Amino acid sequence: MFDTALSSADLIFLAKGAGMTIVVTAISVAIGTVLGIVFGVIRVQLGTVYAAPLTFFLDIFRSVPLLIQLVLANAFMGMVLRLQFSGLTVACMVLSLYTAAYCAEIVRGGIDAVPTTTRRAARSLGMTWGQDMRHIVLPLATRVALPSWIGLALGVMKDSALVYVVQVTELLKSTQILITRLQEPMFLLLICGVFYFVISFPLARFGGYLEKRWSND
Amino acid sequence: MIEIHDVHKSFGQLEVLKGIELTVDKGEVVTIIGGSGSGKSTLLTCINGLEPIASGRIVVDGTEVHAKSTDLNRLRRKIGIVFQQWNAFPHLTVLENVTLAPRKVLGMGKAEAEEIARTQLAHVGLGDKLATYPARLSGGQQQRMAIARALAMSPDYMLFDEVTSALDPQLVGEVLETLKMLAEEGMTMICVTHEMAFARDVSDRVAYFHKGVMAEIGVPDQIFGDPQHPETRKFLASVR
Amino acid sequence: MIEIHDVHKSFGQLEVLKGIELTVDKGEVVTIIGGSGSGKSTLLTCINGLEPIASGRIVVDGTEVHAKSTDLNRLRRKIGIVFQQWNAFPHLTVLENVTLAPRKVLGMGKAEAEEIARTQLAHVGLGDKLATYPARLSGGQQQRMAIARALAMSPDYMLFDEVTSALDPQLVGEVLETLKMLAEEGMTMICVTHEMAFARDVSDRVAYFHKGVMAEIGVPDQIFGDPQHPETRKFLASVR
Amino acid sequence: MFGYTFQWNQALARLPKMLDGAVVTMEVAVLSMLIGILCAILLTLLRLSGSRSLRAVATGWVEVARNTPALFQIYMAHFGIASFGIHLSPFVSLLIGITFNNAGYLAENFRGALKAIPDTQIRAGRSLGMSQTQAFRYIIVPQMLRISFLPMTNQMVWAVLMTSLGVTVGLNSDLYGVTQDLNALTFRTFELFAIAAVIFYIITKIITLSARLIAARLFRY
Amino acid sequence: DKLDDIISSGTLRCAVVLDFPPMGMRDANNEPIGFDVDYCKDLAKVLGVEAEIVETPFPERIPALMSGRVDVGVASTSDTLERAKTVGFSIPYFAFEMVVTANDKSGITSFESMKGHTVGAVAGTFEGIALEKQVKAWGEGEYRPYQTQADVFLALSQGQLDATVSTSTVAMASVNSGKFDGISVVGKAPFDTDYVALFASRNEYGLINYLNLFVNQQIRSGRYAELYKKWVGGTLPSLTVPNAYR
Ligand SMILES: Nc1ncnc2c1ncn2[C@@H]1O[C@H](COP(=O)(O)OP(=O)(O)OP(=O)(O)O)[C@@H](O)[C@H]1O
Ligand SMILES: Nc1ncnc2c1ncn2[C@@H]1O[C@H](COP(=O)(O)OP(=O)(O)OP(=O)(O)O)[C@@H](O)[C@H]1O
Ligand SMILES: [Mg+2]
Ligand SMILES: [Mg+2]
Repeated sequence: MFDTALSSADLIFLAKGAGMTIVVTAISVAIGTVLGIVFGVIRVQLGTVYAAPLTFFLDIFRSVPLLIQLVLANAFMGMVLRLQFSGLTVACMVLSLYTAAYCAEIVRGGIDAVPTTTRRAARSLGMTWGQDMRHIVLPLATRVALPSWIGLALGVMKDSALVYVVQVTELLKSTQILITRLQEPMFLLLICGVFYFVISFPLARFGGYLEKRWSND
Repeated sequence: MIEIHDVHKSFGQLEVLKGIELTVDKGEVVTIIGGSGSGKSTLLTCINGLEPIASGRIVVDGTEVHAKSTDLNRLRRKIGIVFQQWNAFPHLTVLENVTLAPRKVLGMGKAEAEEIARTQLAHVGLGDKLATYPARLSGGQQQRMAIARALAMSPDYMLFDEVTSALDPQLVGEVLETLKMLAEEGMTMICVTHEMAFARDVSDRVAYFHKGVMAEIGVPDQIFGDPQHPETRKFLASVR
Repeated sequence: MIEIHDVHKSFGQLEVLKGIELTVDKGEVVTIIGGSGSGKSTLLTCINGLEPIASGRIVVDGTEVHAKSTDLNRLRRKIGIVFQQWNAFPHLTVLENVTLAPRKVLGMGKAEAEEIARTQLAHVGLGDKLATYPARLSGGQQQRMAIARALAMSPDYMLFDEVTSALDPQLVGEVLETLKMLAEEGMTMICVTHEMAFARDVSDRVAYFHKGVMAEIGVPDQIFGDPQHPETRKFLASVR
Repeated sequence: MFGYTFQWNQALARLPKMLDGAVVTMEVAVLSMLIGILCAILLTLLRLSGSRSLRAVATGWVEVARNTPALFQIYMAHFGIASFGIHLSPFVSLLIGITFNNAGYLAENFRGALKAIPDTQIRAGRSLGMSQTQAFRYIIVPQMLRISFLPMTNQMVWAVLMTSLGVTVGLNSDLYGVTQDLNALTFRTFELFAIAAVIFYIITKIITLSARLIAARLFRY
Repeated sequence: DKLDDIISSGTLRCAVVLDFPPMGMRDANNEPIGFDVDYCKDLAKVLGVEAEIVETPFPERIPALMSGRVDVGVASTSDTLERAKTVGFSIPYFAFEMVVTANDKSGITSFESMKGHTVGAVAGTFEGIALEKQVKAWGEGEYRPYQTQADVFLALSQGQLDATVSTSTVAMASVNSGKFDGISVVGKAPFDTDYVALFASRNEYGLINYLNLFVNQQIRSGRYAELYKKWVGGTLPSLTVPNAYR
């Protein structure tokens, strides 16, 4: 059906782009998750009122288009602060905070989902706050949060398509470069879409499976 | 010995405990009865320091529970508590539920903790459910597990808060049997309950709570046979 | 009149009803007692056609429930049913809960439906809760609302499935009072219950179910005073 | 302190144009939500339907919407559809792309909401003599709407944010497009995009706050 | 200053647009090539440093400089006064003529006959801005800006656009590539000649002076003509403006 000029070198080029997508996603999700857990626990511990500044800060990342966040962060770092960060650094910084903002929300929901009666039971056995967190709250919260967290990781991977604006050549940008040269947009875009689908779908299914499994007990 | 002196406690505007006085001696079983919202559960959670109090003192074996200097985690080891809601740790097996606190709080080894857990679980009739997850247990079994979990810390006192009221009628009996057994073994206990027959059979003394006040306290025969306070009479008439 | 002839019913491999025979006359109150899983709930849901049956016939006022030609929606209007689980519609106020079916199913006008709903709600003692949402009601109130909801369709028959067993002990009384009142007013009723005192007081006949079979049926004095079947005797001993 | 001189008045002078862009952004977001909800209800019904092929179509839609970047979907809605000879304006392409995405996510939410409603509710309705349709319409749907109201609000916020991708299909009348055009003229990147960010933030806040008000009015139980 | 920094760092980082054939594009190995790429390499050579090509889309050229990610822009950038408020331009190093490319089915035969049609160009470029103004002046038809030159020609060949205005170089390169069916160059666009310049930070006078001299030397040495022949072909455009100094 497709008569294509796509060469094996081009496929490698695309694979490199895909690699960049995965690298950006992995770094951002890793840092973002750690930050998200910290922010989430802080928010629960501080309570609504004292955590308000943190809530506001994180809310910004969920209320402004990622494209604008990237452009702004890039302009701010470079033009205003005159810091010479690579595009990859800026992309990872923005995406990490973006991830953290959503992750904090997920963590908070997970912790809230642990019944206070269960936590009271732990404390009344003489466990400290830390032991309660470590042995009761985190294992239980993880069950609630993991499916959403997988959803978040997938979301970040898809949203990483936007980091082209800070000169990071990820999968979609690599595709566009090839489109410019080969002028076969539909074919190349389909390959690109299939690739995204192939990474997302099994993970999404896994998340669904966990949700189903854990909702039973 | 648990000594409660003039304890007051409020949630916001609502005064829930209005000067409670009660002393429970070693080996004594005190049952608390009373209407919904009268402050029974609140008193129990104050005794092991899960809730702060507004004024008054609660002293357990000479340690003042609400003093700043008190190490609550240490104190709670000797006060077991079982709540109305079954709060098994759902991600752990029955055996793990019971061994968790001995291992993490008392720093026991795995083998030793399991030894104790097995004994306690056998004691409450769950010797064959060690590897089961709580979701697979009936409500009564979950409650008995919670009792074993508290007992595994070798507490000196046990507090029970309506442990049977969330159970199907068929399951109530088995849990009450377990409590009775404990009482006979000489455990010091405070039980909040709606089961009058149980209160009458097992208690050394029965206290009637009404709107945050301990309206009346006495031996079961007196409370059930000859209640002094008009509210006690009303209450007993209503539950019979 | 409800006639049940040789009804069999299975869930997969499990035969739950094994040839039930029962006729309930106009104005009669029949109570069904029996162990868990004996098929009591299943029988009720078969009577109003919520569950299909494998063989046998159920005939209500001459209409065969499980015949292809039967308009079940129409038939169900005359058979009210109240379940163990409170299934109030949480998004509607008490009044709206009760008026919904009369308006949508019977096509009644709003004013007329509310008139009826008010009467029925007052009847079950909820006259002052019309604008309340179910989440604000106690379990007993929710159950009474469910009864009013069923009564608002002016059914000829009422089926009650352990309507008190999910309630706190304090709330049981008010719901049983409501049922008693209905029985005295001459409603034809089949009640599945665990409340033996209620069964004895209210029923014209009491049926004992055991493992899908109606082991025994008779007037309350006979069933409670002189049970014939050994299983009935065992069961009654266990619940007392 | 900074090696950069801010020229806010230059950028602020363009605020009216950007606000015009914000109106277009809102138009796209609102339309894509309304149509998206209708599509999502349809998808939910299709996924419950008896026909295997209808279920497959609906599932395919949902999975593609949820497993590929929104940018990709919008690009497809313009250049992809065009390769079948159907020419859509950038506005319509963006609208279709976002609607497709909204419908996929919402359909998944609706399914979850349906599962969360106990089937005793249907039983209760049926035993009062309601037909299947009546029970669904009067008992299930209202409860479903409540459960999925918060996810719908979130989706609306995302729809607003997604309009920024319209530039890839040649739209320049929306907020992001206007900002980008102004940037190409003046290169006051930081100032212009900071203002755009604030406008987006305000829009999303208005949405979440009004959703909360609506919810308080609608769902009093 | 910057000039010293570049020399001592050993690398010259140039912003180049790589979807703009034949000024910037990629070869079969996806390596950057084109007029601008060679121009950057020449500049690096005279500075005695290595050239590093940083790909920047059209709208990101100047931000890349501002954020310090590149040293100079060799990116076919029109030297508008608006932009000169932000960056410093050299003297022009290239000049574009604008042509109209139309879809054959549209019936467009000249710039004037674009009136009332759907037309488009690359967002934020000289010709894009001018075309948008023209459409507004005509009062009918529609203007659509796309993000890349590739998207414009794709939309044009799909028939989503009836015509576009672009630099003659990219139009010829695209039409001749044979990848797009049914489009042809139909005539000149009556826009001013688009002079493009190198750019650097506005206050780096030393560097800008150097760039001016470099552009001048490229012409004198014949290298400009050589590169023009290699990448574009045809008559060499004049880089001076009649009756004016610069
Ligand atoms: N965490 C809390 N915040 C606010 N009010 C509370 C809290 N816990 C309990 N209360 C209120 O304090 C009062 C006493 O509650 P408590 O649970 O001690 O009653 P109780 O005697 O145990 O009743 P029941 O028999 O229903 O369990 C009630 O009015 C209750 O609403
Ligand atoms: N929908 C169903 N699918 C499969 N099995 C069912 C279903 N409903 C009931 N059963 C089984 O049928 C048997 C009879 O159930 P039923 O609910 O009629 O008992 P019951 O007498 O009402 O008991 P209980 O007193 O516990 O309510 C039980 O073994 C139950 O597990
Ligand atoms: Mg209590
Ligand atoms: Mg039943």
